[in-house]
Amino acid sequence: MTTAEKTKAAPRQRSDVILNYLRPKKKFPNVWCAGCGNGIVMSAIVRAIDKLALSKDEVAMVSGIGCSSRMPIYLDFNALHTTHGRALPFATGIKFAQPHMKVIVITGDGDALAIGGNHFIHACRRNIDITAILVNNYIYGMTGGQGSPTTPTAAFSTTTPYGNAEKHFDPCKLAEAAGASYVARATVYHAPQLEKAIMQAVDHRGFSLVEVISNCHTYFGRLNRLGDAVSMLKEYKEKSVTVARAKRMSPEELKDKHVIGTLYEDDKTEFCDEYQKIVDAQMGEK
Amino acid sequence: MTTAEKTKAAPRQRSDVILNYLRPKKKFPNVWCAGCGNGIVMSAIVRAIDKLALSKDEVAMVSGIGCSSRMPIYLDFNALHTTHGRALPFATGIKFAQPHMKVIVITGDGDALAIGGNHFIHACRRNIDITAILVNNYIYGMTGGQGSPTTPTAAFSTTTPYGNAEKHFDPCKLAEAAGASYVARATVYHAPQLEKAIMQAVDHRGFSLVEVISNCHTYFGRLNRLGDAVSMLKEYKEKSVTVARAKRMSPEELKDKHVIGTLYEDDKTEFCDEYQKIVDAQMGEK
Amino acid sequence: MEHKLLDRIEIPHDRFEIRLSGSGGQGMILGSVMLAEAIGTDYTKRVIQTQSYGPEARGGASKSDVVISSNEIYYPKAMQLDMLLTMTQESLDRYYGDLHKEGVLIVDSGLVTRIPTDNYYGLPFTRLAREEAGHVMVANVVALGAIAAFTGIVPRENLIEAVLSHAPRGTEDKNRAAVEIGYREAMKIAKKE
Amino acid sequence: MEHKLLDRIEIPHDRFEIRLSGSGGQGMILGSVMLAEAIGTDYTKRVIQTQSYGPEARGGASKSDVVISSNEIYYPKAMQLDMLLTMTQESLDRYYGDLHKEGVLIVDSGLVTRIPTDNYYGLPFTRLAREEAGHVMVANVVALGAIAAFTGIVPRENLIEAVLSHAPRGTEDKNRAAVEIGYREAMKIAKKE
Amino acid sequence: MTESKAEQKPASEKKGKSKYDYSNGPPPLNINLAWCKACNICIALCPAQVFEPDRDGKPVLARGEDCNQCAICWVHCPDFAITSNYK
Amino acid sequence: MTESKAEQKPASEKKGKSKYDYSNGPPPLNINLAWCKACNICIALCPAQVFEPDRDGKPVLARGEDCNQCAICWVHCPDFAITSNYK
Amino acid sequence: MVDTQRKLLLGNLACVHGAIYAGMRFFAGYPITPSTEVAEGCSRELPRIGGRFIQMEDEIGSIGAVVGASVSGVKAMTATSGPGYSLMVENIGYAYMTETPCVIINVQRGGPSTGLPTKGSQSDTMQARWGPHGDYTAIAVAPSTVGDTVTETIRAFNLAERFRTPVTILLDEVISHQREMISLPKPGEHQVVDRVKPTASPEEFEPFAHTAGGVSPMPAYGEGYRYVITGLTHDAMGFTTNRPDEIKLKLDKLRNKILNFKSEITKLRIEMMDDAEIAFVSYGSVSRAVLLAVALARKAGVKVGMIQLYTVWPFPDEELRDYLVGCHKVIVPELNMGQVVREVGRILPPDTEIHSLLRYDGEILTPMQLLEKLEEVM
Amino acid sequence: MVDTQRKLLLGNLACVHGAIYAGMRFFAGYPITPSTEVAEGCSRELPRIGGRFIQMEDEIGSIGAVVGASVSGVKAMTATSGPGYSLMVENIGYAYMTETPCVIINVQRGGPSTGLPTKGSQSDTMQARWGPHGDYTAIAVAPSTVGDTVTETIRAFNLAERFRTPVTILLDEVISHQREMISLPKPGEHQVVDRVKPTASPEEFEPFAHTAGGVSPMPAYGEGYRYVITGLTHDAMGFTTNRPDEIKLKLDKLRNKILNFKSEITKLRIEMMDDAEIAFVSYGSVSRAVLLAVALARKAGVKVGMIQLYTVWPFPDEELRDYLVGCHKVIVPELNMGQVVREVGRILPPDTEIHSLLRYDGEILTPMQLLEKLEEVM
Ligand SMILES: Cc1ncc(C[n+]2csc(CCOP(=O)(O)OP(=O)(O)O)c2C)c(N)n1
Ligand SMILES: Cc1ncc(C[n+]2csc(CCOP(=O)(O)OP(=O)(O)O)c2C)c(N)n1
Ligand code: SF4
Ligand code: SF4
Ligand code: SF4
Ligand code: SF4
Ligand code: SF4
Ligand code: SF4
Ligand SMILES: [Mg+2]
Ligand SMILES: [Mg+2]
Repeated sequence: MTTAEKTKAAPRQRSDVILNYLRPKKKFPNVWCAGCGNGIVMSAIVRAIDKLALSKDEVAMVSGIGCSSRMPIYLDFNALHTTHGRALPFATGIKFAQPHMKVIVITGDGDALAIGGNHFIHACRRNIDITAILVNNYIYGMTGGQGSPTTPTAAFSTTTPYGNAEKHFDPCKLAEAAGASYVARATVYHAPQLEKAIMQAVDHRGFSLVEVISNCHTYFGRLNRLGDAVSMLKEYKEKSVTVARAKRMSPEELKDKHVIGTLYEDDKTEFCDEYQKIVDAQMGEK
Repeated sequence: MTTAEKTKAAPRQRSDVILNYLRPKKKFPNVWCAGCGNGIVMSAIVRAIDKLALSKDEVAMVSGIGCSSRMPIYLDFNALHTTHGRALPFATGIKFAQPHMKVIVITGDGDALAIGGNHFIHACRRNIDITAILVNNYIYGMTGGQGSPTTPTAAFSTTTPYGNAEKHFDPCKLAEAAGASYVARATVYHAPQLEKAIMQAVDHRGFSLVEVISNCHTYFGRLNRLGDAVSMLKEYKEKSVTVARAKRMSPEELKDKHVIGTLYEDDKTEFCDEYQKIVDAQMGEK
Repeated sequence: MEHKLLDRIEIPHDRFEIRLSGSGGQGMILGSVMLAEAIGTDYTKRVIQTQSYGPEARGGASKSDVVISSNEIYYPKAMQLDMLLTMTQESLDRYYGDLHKEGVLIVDSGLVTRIPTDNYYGLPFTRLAREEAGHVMVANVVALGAIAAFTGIVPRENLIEAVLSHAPRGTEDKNRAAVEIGYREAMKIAKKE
Repeated sequence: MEHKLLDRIEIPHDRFEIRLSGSGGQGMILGSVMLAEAIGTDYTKRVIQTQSYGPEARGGASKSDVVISSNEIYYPKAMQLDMLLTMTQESLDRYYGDLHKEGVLIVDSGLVTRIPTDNYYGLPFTRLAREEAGHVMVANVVALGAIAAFTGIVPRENLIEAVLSHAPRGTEDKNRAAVEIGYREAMKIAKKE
Repeated sequence: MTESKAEQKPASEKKGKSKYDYSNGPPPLNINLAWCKACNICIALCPAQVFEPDRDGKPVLARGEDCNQCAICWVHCPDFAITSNYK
Repeated sequence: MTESKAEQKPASEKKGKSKYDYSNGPPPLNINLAWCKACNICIALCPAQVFEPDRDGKPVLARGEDCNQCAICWVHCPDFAITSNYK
Repeated sequence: MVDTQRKLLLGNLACVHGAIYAGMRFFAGYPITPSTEVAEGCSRELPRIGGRFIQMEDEIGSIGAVVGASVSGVKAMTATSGPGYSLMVENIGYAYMTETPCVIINVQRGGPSTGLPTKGSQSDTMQARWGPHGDYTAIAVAPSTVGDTVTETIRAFNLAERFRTPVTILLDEVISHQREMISLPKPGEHQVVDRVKPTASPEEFEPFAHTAGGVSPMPAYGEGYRYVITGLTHDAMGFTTNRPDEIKLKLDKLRNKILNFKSEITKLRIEMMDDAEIAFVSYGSVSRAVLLAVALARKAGVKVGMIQLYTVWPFPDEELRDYLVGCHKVIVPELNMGQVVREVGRILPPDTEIHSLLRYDGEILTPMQLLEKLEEVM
Repeated sequence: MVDTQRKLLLGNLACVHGAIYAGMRFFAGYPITPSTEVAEGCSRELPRIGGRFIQMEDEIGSIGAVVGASVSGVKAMTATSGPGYSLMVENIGYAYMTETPCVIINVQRGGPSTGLPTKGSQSDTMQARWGPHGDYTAIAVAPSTVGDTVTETIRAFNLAERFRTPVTILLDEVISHQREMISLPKPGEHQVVDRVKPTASPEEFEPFAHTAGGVSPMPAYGEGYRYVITGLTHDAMGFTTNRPDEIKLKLDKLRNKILNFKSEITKLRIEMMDDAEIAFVSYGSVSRAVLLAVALARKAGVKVGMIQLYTVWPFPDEELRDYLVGCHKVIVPELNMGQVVREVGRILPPDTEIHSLLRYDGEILTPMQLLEKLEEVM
C-alpha cells in the first residue's frame, strides 16, 4: 500500500484521536507556552501515526533536549528523552538493535543542527530507517532565546543582540547533500500537509526528514517583533509556497519564502537491510 | 591581484622551495609510509603558500589527529596539532581572535567528516575565512585502516571485513550545502592542479575547502587490492575528469570518477568581516 | 559542652524578606529585580534578589525573593517572609506557609479567590493593568506600586526610576502609570484599615 | 627486618625470552605472533607475546617479544633477552643492551653491518626472501625458520603450521619455502660452529 | 472559466453555513478549558468565526451553529483542548 | 585537424630529449637518499625514464641527460628527496 | 591443535570473547589506539552470531547507540581509550541516571590529551569514578592478564545487568596489546546474568520503582511497557520531578542499589596476607609484577603480601581496611601520578604508613622496581 | 545613582565583569541553563570594547575556540554547566597538556545527566579535578557570593596566566541566579596578571622550556615564534616524544609548576578558628550560611570556626591540616553526595573526627540545618 492508499484505507479519523495517544498518568496541559507550535506538531504526528495504523508498542519516539524535545514525554510510545543533540545516535541504537521498530526522532533546530549536527548528517548518510521531525523555530526556546544555526542572518536573539553575523543552514538542503532519502518541509500553519509529510516520512524506508517551521513567539517572535502565535501562523501562510509553485519562481521571488512539500525522495538501499544481508551471509557460512 | 596574477607575478619557483619551509630542528624523513600521498600534499601546500608570498608568521596551520594531521608539525608556521576532529573550532578561535592571520586547516576524511563533521558543516555555514585541506584517503590511516565516512559502499576496511554496508559522503557536496563559498577537488596525481586549487582557496575570502584524494596504499590500497602507491596514483590519473569535461558527461559515465577542479565558488560575506562591522558600530556608539 | 544548642540560638530577624510569586509569564522575576534596584539605591541597605523556576522550564509557578537588610546578608535566600505577593491561586497555595505569622500577604484579588486568612491586602492587579494602565503586561508593576505603598520600604520616585530603567522604549508612560495606579489603590485600602 | 633485601633476591630465570626487532614494515609483530602460536602448541609451555611501537605510529623501529616458560609468567615483558633478532641496524643499536650476556644474537647480515660482538649468527634474511623465497615480504618468516633451527625451541612442523594459518591465500608455498630456507641456512651455520 | 465561476459562492454562504444540523445533539465542539491556555489560535483561524474569547481569552462557542466541522481549530490547537462532538 | 597533427611529434623526441645542456654543470637532480624511502613514484612517473632503482629501490640517475626538468618527480616525491640543480 | 578453546589471544580480543560469552550482541564504537582491535574483533565476530556492529561517527554517538540498543533489550558495549572516554562521559552519566546496563571498555594509554597512544597507563582510574558530572555511584573492574580480561568482561556484563548500571572495564595498553596462550571458558563455566524483567502488568508498571534491592525490573522497548526514559531527574514513573523528596529518593536509589550490595561487587585477590607486615595494594596490569615481587620477597623471608583490586569502584573501603589492619606499611604501585593511593590513604588504619610507587613515563613497573621500593620502605 | 560602580548584579554577570576586568576579550560558548547569562552578557559587552563573542556549535567547539584564541594571545573563557563541562573535558585536557591559559566557568546544577537544570548543586567538584583523562594538576576556585564571583573570576584569570593552565570556576546555580547590590572594582583595585612573553630569540626559543619556576614563556601566534603545539606528549621544543625521560619531565612539569607554588594558589577564609574545637570546612555558596551559623553558635558559646576554601583544587592538604590540628571535630557541608569530605578525610589529623552534612535534593543548606548538625556532633 502506498501512503496515499493507507490514508484512504484508514477509517475516518476522529477529532479526539490524540486523546488515545496521550500518556496515561502524565499531567496536562503540556509545559509549552500558550500557542506554541510544538503542540500543533504533536497532534499532527499522532494523526499521522494513527492513520498509518502503527501499534504503539512498535513505535519508539526519541528526542534530545529542547522545548520540542519534550514531546515524547507526553505520548504513549516507547519514549527516550536523551541528551542534547544526541537523539539520533540513541535512535540508531534502537533501530539497529530492533529493526522492526518504527523509530521517530523529535528534535529542535538547536538540538539537530547545532550540537547534534554531526549525528544528523551521519544518520542521513547511513540512510538508516529513522524519521526525524525537526521543529525549526529558528531559536533555542528552552534556554531562553539564543541564536541557533537556523536563526536568519541579522535576526535578533539573546546572543545576537546586534543582529546575527552568521549565516544559517537550510536543513533540508543539508540533509539531501548528506544522503537522506526523503526530505519534506511544512509549517505549523499547514497542519494537514504536515500530517501527510509525516505519514510519508514514516512510511518511507530510509532516513527521512520532515522540517516543520514552528512558532516560538515567546522568544523568536518577541525579539524580532513578529507578534503573537496567531500572527506568526498567518505569516507562515503568506510566506509559504508549494514545491510545484516554487519551481516556477525565480530565486529572488523565493527569497524569504518557505518551500513546502516533498523536496527530495529516492529509493537507495537502507542501512539495516544492508547489514542484515551481511549477517545472513555470515550466519549461513558458519 | 587575482590568484592567477599572483602566480604570474611570483618569481619562478625553485624545486627546493619546500626546504625553506621545513621546520628547523625537526627530524626527517617524515613519519609517513613510503609513497604516502600526504607528502605530496604537503609540498603542494608549500609551493602554493610560497607563490602567494605569505609571511610564515602570518600563517597558522591547524590540524586534528590522523596521518595527514601530522603535517603542521613539519612546517615552519604557527602550528596547532589539536585533538581528533576539532581542528576547525581551534582554527576558528585563532582566526576570529586574529582576523589578519591566514589560517589553514589540514584534516583527514575521518578527522573532518567523522568525529569532526559538525565543526566542518558549521565552519562552512559561518563562511569564516579558513582554508581546509581535506586529505581524503577513504580510510583511517593512523589507527590502522578502519572505515571512514568516505569509505565507499562495499569497500573493505578493518571494521568492514565483509564490505561496507554504509553509504559515503561527498565532502564537496556537503560543504557546498552547508555554506562553504569555495570548494575544489584534486588528487595527489594532479599535483600542479592541487597547488593551484590551494592558492585559490587560501586567497579566497570565506570558508574554502580543497578535497585532495590521496593514496593510503598501506591500508585502503592493500585491503582493496589497489596495489602500491604508484598504481594508486595512476588510477587517480585515469579516473579523474575536469569540471569542464564532467559537465558533458552523464551520471552513469561519472560514476566512480573523480571530478577535479573548482566545483563551487561564491562571494557571500565573511564572518569575521560581518562581526567587525558590529564591533565598529558598538565601539563608535560608546 | 552543654547540649540544647538550638534552644539557645535564635536566627536574628535583622532583615526584610519579600516574595513575588505568580506564573511563568507574569513578570515576577523582573518585578523583583526592579524592586531590588529601587531599594538598593539607598546605600545603607544591602539587597539580594533570587528566584526559582517551576519543575519545567516553560510556564509553571515562578517565584522571586528580595532580601533586604542593614547588616551583611549571610544567607541569601528567604527564610521567613515578611511580605508575600501572589498573583495566582497556585502560588498562594504553595508559598503561604513561608510567610511569617505577622507578615503581609498581598494577592491579585481578580485571580486569587481561596485565601486562608482574613489578614491580607487584595487588589485586582491584572485587571487594573489591563483596564487602567493599558496592558496586562504591567500587572507586575502595578503590584510594585502597591508594595511601595503598603510597606514604605522604598520611595515611590525610586521605584519609578528603577521601573523606567527596564521599560522598553515606548512603554515608559504605561509603566509610570502602572506604579501610580498600584500606589494609589493601595493607599486607599491601607488608609481604610 | 634486615636490610639488603635485594642482595638476597635473584629473579629466577625460569623462562626464555625472544625479541624480534626491525622497522615498521618488516612484519616483526606478525612474526612473533606466529612464533608464539607455534610454541604454544606445546601444552606444557606458557607463552606471552608483546610488542611496542616506535614514537610515531607509522614506520620507525618496531619490536616484539615472546616470553616462554613452563611456570606461570608473572611478568609479561622481557627482562633479559635470551635471543634477539635484529633486522635493521637501528634496532640492533637500540636493543643489543637488553640481550643477556649469554643470549643469542641473530642479525640480517644483508642489512646490519656494525655489530658490537663476534658472538652472533648472521644470515641475509631479506635477500634470501627476495631471491630464494620469492618476495621480501617473507623475510620475517625466513628468520623464524632460522630461529627454530638455532634455538630448537619449536619443531619445524609446528612453525610451518602456525605460519600457514596466517598466510594469505595463494602465498602458502612462498611461506612454507621461507621457513625451510631459513631453517636450512641456519643449520648450515649452526653446524659449522 | 465558467465552471470555476460556477463554484464561486458568496463568501458568507460558503464559510458561514454549517453542513450539520445540531438541533438534536450536543454543541458542535467540546472545549477543555482546563487545558486551554487562551492562545487565541482557534479564535483567529476559524473561518466561520465561531468563537469569541471569554474574560480569560479562552474560546466560547459564540456561533456554534456556524461551525462546518472544517477541523482547522482542532488541528491547530496546541493544547488538544478542542474536540468535535460530531466527527 | 592539420594543426594538431603538426604538433604531434614522435614520442621519443617529445619526452626523452632534454632541453638543457648539462655538460658544464652538476647532474640535473639532487637526490637526498637519507630521506628517500624508495617508494618508486619518481621512477614510475618520470616521462623521460631518467631513473633506475638501486638495490634498495631508491632512484639513481641512470639517464640524467634525458631529464627535461618537467618537475613531475619532485612535485610527486612524498619525501622531498628530489631537488633540481637547475630550476 | 585439538583444544579449540586454546588460543593465543590478544588482550583486546579477550574482551570480545568475554563479552560475547556474556551475551553481548551489539557493539557501537569509534576506533582509537590502543583499543581498536576490540572494535575490529566485534566487526568480524558479531555478524557471525546474528549480532550487530556499527562504527559510529564519534564516541559520543557510540555510547548513545549502546544505550539505545540496551533499552531495546540487547546487551551492548563500546570500547575506547582516554580521549574517547572523555567524550563519552556526558552520555555515560545519562546511563547512570536512566539506569541503563552497558559496558564501556577503557583501554588506557598515557595522558593527558592525545598523550602517548601506544603506551600503557593507569591514569584514567579516577576518571572512571568522577568523569561524568553530578552524583552517581560508579562500578569499574580492572583485569590484570589476558585470561582475566575474559572473565572480568563477563563479570562486568553481569554487574551491569544485575544493577542496571554502566560498568567500566579499566584495561590498559599493556594487557590490550599482549597475546597470551589461554583456554577460553566453556559454555556454562561462568554464570551469565540477565536483567530482571517486570512481572507487573503495563498498567501497574513503574519503570523506576523503588524496590527492596533498589533495582527496578526493566522491560525492553516493544514488550508492551511504554514508558519514558529521561536524563532529567525523575520519579518512580519516570516523569520529571523537581520535588526535593523525589529528587532525594532518586539519587539515593542510584547509590543504594550499588552500595548496599557492595559485597556482591567487590572482588579482591588476596595473596600471603595472613601474617603480612607490609602489603602491596595494586590493580590492573601492575599486579602481575607485584605477584612475582611478593613471591620472591617472601622467599627471602620478608613478611609481605598483596591485595589486588579486581573491583576498583566502588572502592572497597571496609574490606581493604580490614585486611590492612595489622600491616605496618602499605605500598601502592600505579602507572600514574598517584590516584588509587589517595583512596587507600583515605581508609588507612591509624597505625599504617602509606607509600606510593609511581611510574608514568610510558614504561611499566618491573619486579625489580617493586623490590627496590620494598627494600626502601622496610 | 551616582556611583556607577554600584549595581544590582546577577551572579552570572559578575563573571562577565570580573573577566573583562582581568582582560578577557574572547568568549566562545554554547548556551546552557543556569550559565546562559554569562554568554548573553558577553555577547552584549564584548563588541563594545573591541572583544569578540562567538556562539559555537557545541561545548567541544567552544573550548576549542577558546584555546585557539588563547594561543593567539587573547585572554579567553567559556561558561557552561555540568553536561557541557562533561563534553569539554577532552579539550580541557588538551589545554592542560599544551599549557594554554584559559578559564572555564562551570555553573553547577543538579546531576547526573540532564538532572535538574534550574537547581543549584556542588556535585561537579570532583569532576573539576578528575574529569579529563590522564595525569595533570587542576586549579579550581569557588566563589560564594556575587561579590566574590567578580574577584574570584579575576583571580582565576590571573592564575591561568601565571601558571599557563586552564582554571575552572566552580560556580553554582544558587549564586549564578542571584542578584546582589555590589560595587564593581575600580581600575587598579585588583592586580591583573599577564602571561610571560619570551625574551629569547626565535632561534633559541624553546616553547616548553624547563624553567626554574616550571612555567615557560609563551609568545602569541604571529609574533615571530613559530612553534608546534600538540596534545601528544612532547619535549621542550614541543616535538612529540616517546622517550621515558622526556615523558617524565613533561608530566612532572605539569605538576610541579603548580604544586611547587601552591601557596600562591591556595586561598582560604579563616573565621574564628583560633580556639575552635569544631570546624566547618566549606566552599562555594554553602559558605554563606555557614558563616551565619558559626556566628550564631559562637554567640551561644560554642567554640566553632569555619574554613572556607576559595581554592578547591589543588586541594590545600597541608594548610588545611594545620588549621584542623587541635579541632576535635570537623563538619563538611556540601550540596552533593559527599565529594570534598573525601579529601578532608584523606588529610584529617589523627585525633579529629569527620562529619558530613549533605544535601542533594535541589534545595540549599539552611543556617538552621547547619546548626542542627552542629548540635548533633557536639
Ligand atoms: C550538553 C548540553 N548543552 C546545552 C544544553 C542546554 N540546552 C538545552 S535545550 C537547548 C537548545 C534548544 O534549542 P532547540 O533544539 O532549537 O529546541 P527548542 O527549545 O527551540 O524547541 C540547549 C542549548 C544542554 N541541555 N546540554
Ligand atoms: C577522541 C579520539 N578518538 C579517536 C582517536 C583515534 N584516531 C586517531 S586518528 C583517527 C582517524 C584518522 O583518520 P583520518 O582523519 O582519515 O586521517 P588519516 O590517518 O587517514 O590521514 C582516529 C580514529 C583519537 N585520537 N581521539
Ligand atoms: S519558549 Fe518558544 S518553543 Fe519553547 S514552549 Fe515557549 S513558544 Fe514554544
Ligand atoms: S597509513 Fe596510509 S595515510 Fe598513513 S602514512 Fe601510511 S600510507 Fe599514509
Ligand atoms: S471546526 Fe473549528 S475552525 Fe472549523 S468551523 Fe468549526 S469551529 Fe471553526
Ligand atoms: S487553540 Fe486551544 S489553547 Fe488556544 S485558545 Fe483555542 S482552545 Fe485554547
Ligand atoms: S624532472 Fe624528474 S620527472 Fe621530469 S624528466 Fe627530469 S627526472 Fe624525469
Ligand atoms: S619519489 Fe622520492 S621517496 Fe620515492 S623513490 Fe623517488 S626520491 Fe625516493
Ligand atoms: Mg529551536
Ligand atoms: Mg583518512
